[in-house]
Amino acid sequence: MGISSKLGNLGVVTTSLETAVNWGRTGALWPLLFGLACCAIEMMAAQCSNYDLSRFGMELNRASPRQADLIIVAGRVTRKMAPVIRQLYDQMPSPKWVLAMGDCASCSGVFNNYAVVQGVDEIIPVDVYVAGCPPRPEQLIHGIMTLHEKIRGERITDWAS
Amino acid sequence: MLDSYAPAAVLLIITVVMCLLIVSLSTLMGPRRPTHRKLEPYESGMVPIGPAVRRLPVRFYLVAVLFILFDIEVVFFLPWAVIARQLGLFALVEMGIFIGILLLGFAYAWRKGALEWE
Amino acid sequence: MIDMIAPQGSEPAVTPIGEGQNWQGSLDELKGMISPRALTGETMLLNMGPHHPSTHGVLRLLLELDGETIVSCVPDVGYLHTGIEKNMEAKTYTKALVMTDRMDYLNPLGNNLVYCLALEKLASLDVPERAMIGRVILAELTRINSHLVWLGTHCLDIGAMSMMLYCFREREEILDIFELVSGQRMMTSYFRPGGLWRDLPDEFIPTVQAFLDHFPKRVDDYETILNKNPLWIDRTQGIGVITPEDAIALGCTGPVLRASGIAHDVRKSQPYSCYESFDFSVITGDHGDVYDRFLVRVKEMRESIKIVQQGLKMLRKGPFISSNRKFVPPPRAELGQSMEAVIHHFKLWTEGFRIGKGEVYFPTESPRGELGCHLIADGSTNPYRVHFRTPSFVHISALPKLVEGEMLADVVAIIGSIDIVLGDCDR
Amino acid sequence: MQNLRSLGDRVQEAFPDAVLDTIAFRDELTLIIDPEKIIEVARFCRDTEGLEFNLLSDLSFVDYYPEEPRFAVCYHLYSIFFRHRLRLKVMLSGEEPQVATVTPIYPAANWQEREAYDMMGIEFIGHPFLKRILMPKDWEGYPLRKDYPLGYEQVQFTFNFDEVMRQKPQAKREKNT
Repeated sequence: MGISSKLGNLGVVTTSLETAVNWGRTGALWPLLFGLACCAIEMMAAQCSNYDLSRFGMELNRASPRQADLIIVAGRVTRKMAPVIRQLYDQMPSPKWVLAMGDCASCSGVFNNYAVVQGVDEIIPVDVYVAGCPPRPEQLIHGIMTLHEKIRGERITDWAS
Repeated sequence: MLDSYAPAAVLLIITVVMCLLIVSLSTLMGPRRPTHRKLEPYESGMVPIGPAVRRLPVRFYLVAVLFILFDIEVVFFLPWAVIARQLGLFALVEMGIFIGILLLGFAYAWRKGALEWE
Repeated sequence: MIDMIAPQGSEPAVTPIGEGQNWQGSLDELKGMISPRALTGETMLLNMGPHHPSTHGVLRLLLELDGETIVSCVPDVGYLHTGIEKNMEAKTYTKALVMTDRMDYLNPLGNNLVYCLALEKLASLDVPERAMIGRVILAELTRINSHLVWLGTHCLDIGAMSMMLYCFREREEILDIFELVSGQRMMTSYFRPGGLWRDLPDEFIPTVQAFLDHFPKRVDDYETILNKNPLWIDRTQGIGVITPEDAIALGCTGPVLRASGIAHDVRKSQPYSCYESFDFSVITGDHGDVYDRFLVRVKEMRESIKIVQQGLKMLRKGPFISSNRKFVPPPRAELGQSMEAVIHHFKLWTEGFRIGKGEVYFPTESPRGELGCHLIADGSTNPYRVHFRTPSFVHISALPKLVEGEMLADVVAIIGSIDIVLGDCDR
Repeated sequence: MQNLRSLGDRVQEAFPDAVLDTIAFRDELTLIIDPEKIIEVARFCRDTEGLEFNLLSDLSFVDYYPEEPRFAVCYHLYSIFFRHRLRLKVMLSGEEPQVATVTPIYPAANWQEREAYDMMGIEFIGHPFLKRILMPKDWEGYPLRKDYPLGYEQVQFTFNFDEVMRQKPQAKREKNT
């Protein structure tokens, strides 16, 4: 199954196909509407008129995981919320990325106690960590830019095995 | 006479081919990784309660039927509206009668309380 | 490591309600809360769950639906419980202040204020005039900030998309003022026990004055868009009605209580931080429905503008923090001259200050309702117990009474109208 | 402060044996109430003419770990009309902390009592739905008790990566399931 097993590595054909597909994917990354805590308010501010995430084709926050490509974990992940996040991540279609926004999602920041999962990477694989508590909207946009670079660098074997 | 329809035909063919191409390529080429959790119905992140197929109250059916009725009415407007000017007064009166009858139906449904939810 | 908690394809480690095939059996624990018709499958049980666009955070409502009308509703909170109170017991008084910012993240300065006021009352610490007025100005700006986010998201939930963009545009100006004053947009931690962290900069008064000049016109725009808008009126009038007696019995406070006609405002009834020297009126509604709560909050924004305007006039030059060296570290310049300053500096920054045995409950008026801090000290450097009375927790407990009998689409309007923040509710 | 003290005396006269102690501190009045009599005192405070404490503004709970009457439940009552505040405090034993629920008198206490049960394991007799509210359903232990560890986790560096990984709650849960 998958392109590379069928066509094998055709050199320039697959690489140009890769760049085309990767370019298409960074064009309109639809984030899952998933705000947990304070970083969600900064994410909303980033999407509103002053910082305008729509410039990167991201203005449509999809509420259902079936139509989302990117899950921005904006806020602290608690023990009770962990299975829900795992369920949401599993229900997203395959080309999916995770952006851990803020210290609480990256390493549970200020809260080092019984109730908070120490970093969302204990539950789901994270692609980009954005520091800050809460990170300024520009920091979030910078995080999304690094995610775009990461997507452009993906090889065909990564996703079409 | 037929050649005036040629552009429409070309457009039709292109769209059909494009759609088939997209759908077939993704089903054939795309990797399949079904997991139990991915196939579960999505219920705001929780494990769904109860069977997905449930008995729905009849009021939904009533609302649906009323919608289809008046939607079809609008479909009849379209061809008439395109050439209404050439057809002149006669077509206008005829369409007026058509709308009147349907308005009667609408008033009846309203009076009977079909539009109220309870 | 990634698949530690729930490897791909297996069940979540913590089984939520409704797990397993015989879903009727797993609902026996909800015996008293849902009607027996749910078990026979006659009414439908639906999770308006933790991940939902209109629950203003991670609130989960287990709704029992008969068609479109709601038979019963069981709210399930705790999805954002970060154990702030337990964490504060492990930190010194000054360090614990940082935790209060993250509790109600739409009203960070309000949380700082209630913690600092409780602490100052417990340690009977004096606060200079300039600090008190500065606190009132910034607390009222936070109230406007929180009401703007409420208005934006409430209208977005009901369908008025452009309101969100207008409100967040104004909010950016307030966040610039917070950044000018404390260096951080939201989590400012600007109020310290004894006064303010740093003096208000000179550009503070002109910037706030500039904001106050054009903001009232913006509130007029909101009112012209929404007040007589037939769509808005149909979606909000007569929905989610709560009578004054029920509101008091269920513990509602703030705009929810005032919209039902009871003029209870902690700033007026038990004034703190020199609120008594400001004159503003308490807005009340009369029906107690979603529309009245909307009107009360929008008019409250105008009252806050008046308060900030008076505050700017009353602001005088003077000390911005108390000079009681037992609790407040001395300014940097003084360290060069006096030995005691170095001792105080060293003691306060290494060990922190101690407060004798005592117990205090201090209520304040947050944008959502009465925010109280029950602080207990036992003579050590850490607070022995901090309990926050948060309005969102009480308003969500009152939600079933508001929601039963309404249509499913109105639940969205009602949740928006009681203005809940889940960080405030779960602490 | 004076009329607050007079309120305290009125409650004292009405229930001489129920009010064990009164504490006036920083213009606040605390009445220590006998756990069995809390319902009558609360009903008295809410319904009598001059008191009318109609708003239960807060129900907070404290764990004085080493001392014997270990747990304390504080009812902060507020009268909207008279604008004064009172705290009724109930001291409970450490082994089985039980007190009658005041939900029939103040429905606002419903959730706050559930939080007290969830966080400190204080039983409220007669509560309609006494279940965990903030913690997950199957959580063992009561987090806000003084003898419950904070759950602090060391910072993971390369040298202590594995043993910190072993102490993570998920790892423990995976082991015994």
